Amino acid sequence: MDFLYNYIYYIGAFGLILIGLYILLVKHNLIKMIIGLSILETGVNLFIITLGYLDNGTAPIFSKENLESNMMVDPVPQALVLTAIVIGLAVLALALSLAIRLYDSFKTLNLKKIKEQKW
Amino acid sequence: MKEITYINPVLLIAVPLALAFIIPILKFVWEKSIKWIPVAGFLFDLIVSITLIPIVLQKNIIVKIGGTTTPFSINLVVGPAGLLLSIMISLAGFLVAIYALKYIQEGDKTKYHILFMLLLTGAIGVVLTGDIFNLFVFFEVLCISSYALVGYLGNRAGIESSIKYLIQGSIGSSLLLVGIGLIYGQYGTLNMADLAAQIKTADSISLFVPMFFMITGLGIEAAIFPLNSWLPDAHSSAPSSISAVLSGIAIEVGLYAMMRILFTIFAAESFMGFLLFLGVITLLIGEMSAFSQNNIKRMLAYSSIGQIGLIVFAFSIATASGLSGGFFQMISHTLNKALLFLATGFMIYRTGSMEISSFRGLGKKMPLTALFFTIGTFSIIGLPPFVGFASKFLIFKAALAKQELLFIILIAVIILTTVIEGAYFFRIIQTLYFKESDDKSSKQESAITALIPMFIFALLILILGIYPNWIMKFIHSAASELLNKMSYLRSVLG
Amino acid sequence: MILFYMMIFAFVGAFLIYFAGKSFPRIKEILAVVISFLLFLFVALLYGKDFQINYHNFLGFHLFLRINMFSWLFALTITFLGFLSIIFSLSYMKDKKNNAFYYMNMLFVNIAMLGIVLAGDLISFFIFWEIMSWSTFLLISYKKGSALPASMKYIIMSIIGSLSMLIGILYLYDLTDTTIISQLSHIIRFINKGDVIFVVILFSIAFGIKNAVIPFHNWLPPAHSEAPSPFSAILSGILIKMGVYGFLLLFYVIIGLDIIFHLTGLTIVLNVLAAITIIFPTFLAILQNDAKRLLAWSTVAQAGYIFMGITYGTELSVAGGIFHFLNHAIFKALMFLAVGAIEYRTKGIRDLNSLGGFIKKMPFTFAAMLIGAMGLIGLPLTNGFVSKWLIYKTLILNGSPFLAFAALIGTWGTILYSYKLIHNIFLGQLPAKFENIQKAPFSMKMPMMILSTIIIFFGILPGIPLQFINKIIVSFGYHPLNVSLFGIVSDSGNLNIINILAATFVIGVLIVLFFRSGRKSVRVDQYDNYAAGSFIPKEKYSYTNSFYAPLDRFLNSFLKDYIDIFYCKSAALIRHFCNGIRKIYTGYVGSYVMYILLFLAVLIFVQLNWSVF
Amino acid sequence: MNILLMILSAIISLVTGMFFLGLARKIMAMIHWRYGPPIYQPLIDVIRYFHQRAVSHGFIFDLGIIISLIGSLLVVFFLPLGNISSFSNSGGLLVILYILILSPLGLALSSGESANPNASIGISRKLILTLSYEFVLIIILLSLMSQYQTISLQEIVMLQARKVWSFASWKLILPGIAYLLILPAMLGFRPFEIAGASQEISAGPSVEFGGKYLALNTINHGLLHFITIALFVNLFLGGGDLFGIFDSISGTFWGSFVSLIIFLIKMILIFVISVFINAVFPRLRLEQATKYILYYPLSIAIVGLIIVVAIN
Repeated sequence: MDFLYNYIYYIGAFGLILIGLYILLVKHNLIKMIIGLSILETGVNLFIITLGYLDNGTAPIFSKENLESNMMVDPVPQALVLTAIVIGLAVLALALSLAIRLYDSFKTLNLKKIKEQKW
Repeated sequence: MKEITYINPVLLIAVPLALAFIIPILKFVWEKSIKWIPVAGFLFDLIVSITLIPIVLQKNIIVKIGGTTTPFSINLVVGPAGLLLSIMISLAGFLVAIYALKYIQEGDKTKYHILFMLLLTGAIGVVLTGDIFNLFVFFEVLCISSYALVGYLGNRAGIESSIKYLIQGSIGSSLLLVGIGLIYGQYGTLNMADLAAQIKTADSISLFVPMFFMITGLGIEAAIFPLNSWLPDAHSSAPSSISAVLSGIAIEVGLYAMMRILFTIFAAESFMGFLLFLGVITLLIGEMSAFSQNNIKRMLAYSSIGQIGLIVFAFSIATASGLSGGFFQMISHTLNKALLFLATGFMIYRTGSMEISSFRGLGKKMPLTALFFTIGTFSIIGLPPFVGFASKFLIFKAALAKQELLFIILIAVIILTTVIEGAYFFRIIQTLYFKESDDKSSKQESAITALIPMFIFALLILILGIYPNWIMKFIHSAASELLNKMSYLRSVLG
Repeated sequence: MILFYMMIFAFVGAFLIYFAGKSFPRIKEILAVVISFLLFLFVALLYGKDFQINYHNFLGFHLFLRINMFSWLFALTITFLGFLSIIFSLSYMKDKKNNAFYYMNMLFVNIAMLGIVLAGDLISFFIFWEIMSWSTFLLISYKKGSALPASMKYIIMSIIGSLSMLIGILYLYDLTDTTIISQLSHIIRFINKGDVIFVVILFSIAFGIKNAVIPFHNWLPPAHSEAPSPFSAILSGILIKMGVYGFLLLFYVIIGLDIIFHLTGLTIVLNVLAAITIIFPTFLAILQNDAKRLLAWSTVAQAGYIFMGITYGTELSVAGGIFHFLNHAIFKALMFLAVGAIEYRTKGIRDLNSLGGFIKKMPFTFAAMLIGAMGLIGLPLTNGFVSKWLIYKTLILNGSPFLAFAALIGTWGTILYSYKLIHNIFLGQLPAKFENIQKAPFSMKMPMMILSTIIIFFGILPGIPLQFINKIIVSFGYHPLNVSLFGIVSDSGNLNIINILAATFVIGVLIVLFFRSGRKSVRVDQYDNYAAGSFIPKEKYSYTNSFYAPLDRFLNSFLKDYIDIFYCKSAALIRHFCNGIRKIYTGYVGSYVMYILLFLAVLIFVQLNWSVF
Repeated sequence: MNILLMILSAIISLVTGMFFLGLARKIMAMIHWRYGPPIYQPLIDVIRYFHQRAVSHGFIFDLGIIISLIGSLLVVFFLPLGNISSFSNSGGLLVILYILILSPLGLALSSGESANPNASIGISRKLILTLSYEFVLIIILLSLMSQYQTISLQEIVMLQARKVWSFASWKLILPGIAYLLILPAMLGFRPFEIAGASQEISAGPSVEFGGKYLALNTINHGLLHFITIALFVNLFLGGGDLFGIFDSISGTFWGSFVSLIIFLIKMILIFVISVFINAVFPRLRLEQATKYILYYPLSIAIVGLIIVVAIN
């Protein structure tokens, strides 16, 4: 139980990553794959947040007199994740807009049927 | 110590970035001028980069952003290796931007120019940064703009390739981010020099797992063998000017990032033996796949895979001469492949087809374009007196200097691939010059703005092929910078 | 620096031809002739010089040009034949489009070959070698159509060869730390035997491919037959002899006599290859029906003689090999030019089965071809005789009768195919469609005349070229031959051409007088023939067709170019395999994702389990 | 002196050649139970031909036959006839091998220009046949040259003469047998009368020859008989030497004379045997002849060469 307690966030994060990868690997539908990508990115973000997360930690702002630095949550991962989320959003938007164009051109979103570019 | 004044290298990134976002504003003011913005931006970068050369050859330039002392600030490290690539990027950017003046006729040109500038800005950021998270960010800038540019034409092939590229690329960046996270979790720093100082040698598994994640993530962009499936699609579907940049710059930047991480952060000597094979396999697969292609851009794309394999091989030799060979091969590949794609672009424009067989008799109809194409192919095969010969020569020399049987065998494989390469490239030459076309229409050369960059590329190929010594000093210092972890550390951490 | 300026001049000249040709069509021909003649003059004036200069620094390697007797002889041959074949091209290329390109490449090839023989270090040797390769490729492709696969074959073989040479050069560099030929020859003795053999093998692949030694010969027949004829002359006369030059350079200058012939088995292997290279191509040449292809196979066979000479390693054989190189360059060039003249007048027909009777129409070309063929066979009083005699003699006296057998039987095969060539083109019936064939133009006759004269001249006075060759073999470390103006004196059988000449002359005069004293004969038409009362059909069939039919039937069943078939099969196999390889890019993203994940998983798995890295 | 010897050997060879032609006809007639022509008949024929009108097909038609005759006569100078030899020192056997080429080549050029189908067929056959027996001949000569380590025919003859019997070395027996087996082919006798098959292709290469051309051709023919057999006698039968009986007078004029006589007698013997073979065998087809030569004489000769080389 201790293990689970200590590492629950990591497990969750990697669980999400694996789910995302699984979707990308198995699903044929582009929308589903984009959802998979999104889950994958969420997992990664969660993982990075977890790196700096401290139970009952405070924000890394010296707002009170008696705050020690080891009680604070590491701010860097949060900054990273903010950036990553923005990037993820951009990718997601691009992917979805491409999906629309793809459907216009091919009349399907099943990537198994869209194999003009090969070999 | 006397301070030497120089232009702040931050401008290398800041100026094109700013210009990129000026474009949409400018669109409302003076629409005709927007296509000149990239030209101006990269000309500026090129000039600044070149003026930085003498300074960088003496010592690395460290630029700190965000105040405080080194490990905790975001910094740029302009070493010879980074500067070399940034010169290549701005040169290619400048020339391809000139090319695009006439070449880009359809679609929303504003978007094209913005994305084009972002792509190369991202690339310059990647090679100059000293921080792995910044590396990731710039990488994403590069990747996202290239996803979009691949689909720029909006045709079936472009959209399909773009979405496939996006899926694989996103997985790659996620994996890279996981790797960065794992590293950060262990060492609590993102500065490359600081990381390198803490990681003396890569031995524990806790180091290898992040390393593998990062290699896989970057490997997708660098197009190493099993990770390069996006490349032939993307490079063949993009507009030719973009293909030139993707082939000549993007994958090499990916490779550079990978090598920077391997050499500087992890110092993973033992991993190099594996990369050696991976490089040769990449080379083999790339050239073999290109062999029986009928689509010229696909063929060139596969050939890029092969060239990347050769560069990986050269870097994995992990000696100063091997790295010099690798850098030289990067330069030669940038010049060759950019030239080939640019020439191909107008040839396709002229014939309306990407099939090699439709290029019959183009040697007569577009003599200069065909001539430049021929120079590019000769160089990429490695025939003297072109630059490709010098770079292959250096790689062979470095590999043989190891004096091991393994290297002789690997070189035999490389020779085989060169033969295959020769076979398919010479076939195109024959098609261009020695096959009669059915179409009897008159001579129609490429646009002059396309010929100028091609001419400059061809001239550089020839000049660097005859006088490779001119850049050897620079390349040597780039190689020693990448190879010598300690001096990098000292220069950054002080 | 004169050498360097000469090369620069030549390269600039070549470009000038191309660009001048675009605007002033007439000038390019004059320029080409003048430049090639000036090159010849420069080289001729360099006689007796011996020096080397550093002209460039390439990636830390110092590049040298040097001249000595050895390279002078080769350089002279190159520039001389280059000059003649450019003159020949004047009319051959007259009505072809795009001939500025042709002249430029022609000069490129010549300059590159000049560079090869003048190279003073291996790097510049290699660079010029490659320039030669690609410019040759462009020239072979020039005639389009079936020339394209031929040039592909050429360039692929050539790339293989030159890359293996590059590896050899770099390997040698690692061992000796130098690529300068004059230094290498001193350092090489400190290298162990195994490395030397390895280097020799690597270089031999390159030189063997150029020299068309048997397992590497298959590019030659198609390339020679498809190239424009003046270039075929160059190709056959000197370009493939760059392999010879390379072998000589490697064996005698770089490695040196005292080492190369103590490498166990090496010379035996090379000699046996040479013997095979003499016999099989000779008989394949008999089977050919394309004039140029026949000559091409003959080139392979003659290259075998040269190769035999230079790898056998006695002073006689080396001298014979070098002399035969010179002779072969002359008579084979002559024969290619003669066939070129025929090809020019018949608008590209060179099928032996459809020609015939040209002696009446083109007597000068016939004479040239006859003299060339006599030289090729090696009849006394032509140059080919002396060089072959030297090779045979040393083979017999040094106890290699089987090699001598190969060489001698090769000569008989040579007679068969030479006669077939002459008969099927010039003798026999003249087909009606060639009734109005013109004589060869003067610009074709002149080179042929010069070459024919040289054949006879060297045949009667072999002492003159042999004196130069003597100097070369002395520089290799051999004892000089005892050369007189008319032949060679040695204790185991002399050669004295003057006797033969005098006897021939006297007998000839007597017989002619005798012949003239008989009743005068009447000239008759070609159809005025005796046929035992039966009717001789005209136009129905040409009995030049399948001239050696019984031999063809006999040989065809088992004599094929198996090596070529083997190469073509393996090329097809590789192509098939390559086609299969690219199927891994399936087009489905799921599988691509799988590759990525598999790669990552395998890396982690391997490291976790075995800690490889 | 040398010039005198040359003239002498030319005359001897011409006369002997003519004599051989006559002899062949006479012997054949006798085998056929006829009287046959007188033995000097060929000479008469030559003189007669010489005054007949001839047709010519062109310059090479004339030149070829002259070249052919020059070639034949040149070879004679290189052959030691008994002790007489004029050109022994000018290149040796290798030169002989090469000059031997001249004669058929000249003939081939000449008849090639005649544009007669029969001639073309004849030349083609002759060259192929020559190629096949040349395989054997070269090996035989190589065996000898390897055995004695010289390329000079004169020296070979001298070395053999010092031995008691000409087949002095048992190693040379096999090459000798091989030579005997190809001798009819070299002479153009049946069963190898393939090139000049008179019934089938109207005497092949010489079909268009009339008048003085035929005269020269006949002389040439005689000379070729002479050369072929003289070569054999020189190589295997010790030339003009007979068991060394006349060694005491060697070097003198009489010694030379006796050796010449012995040489000629040996030649006649061999020739007569060849004519007998000619008389009893039918003509082979070209393929059969080639196969025969490449199977039996060639294998014998190769074995002989291997023995020589192995023992040396």
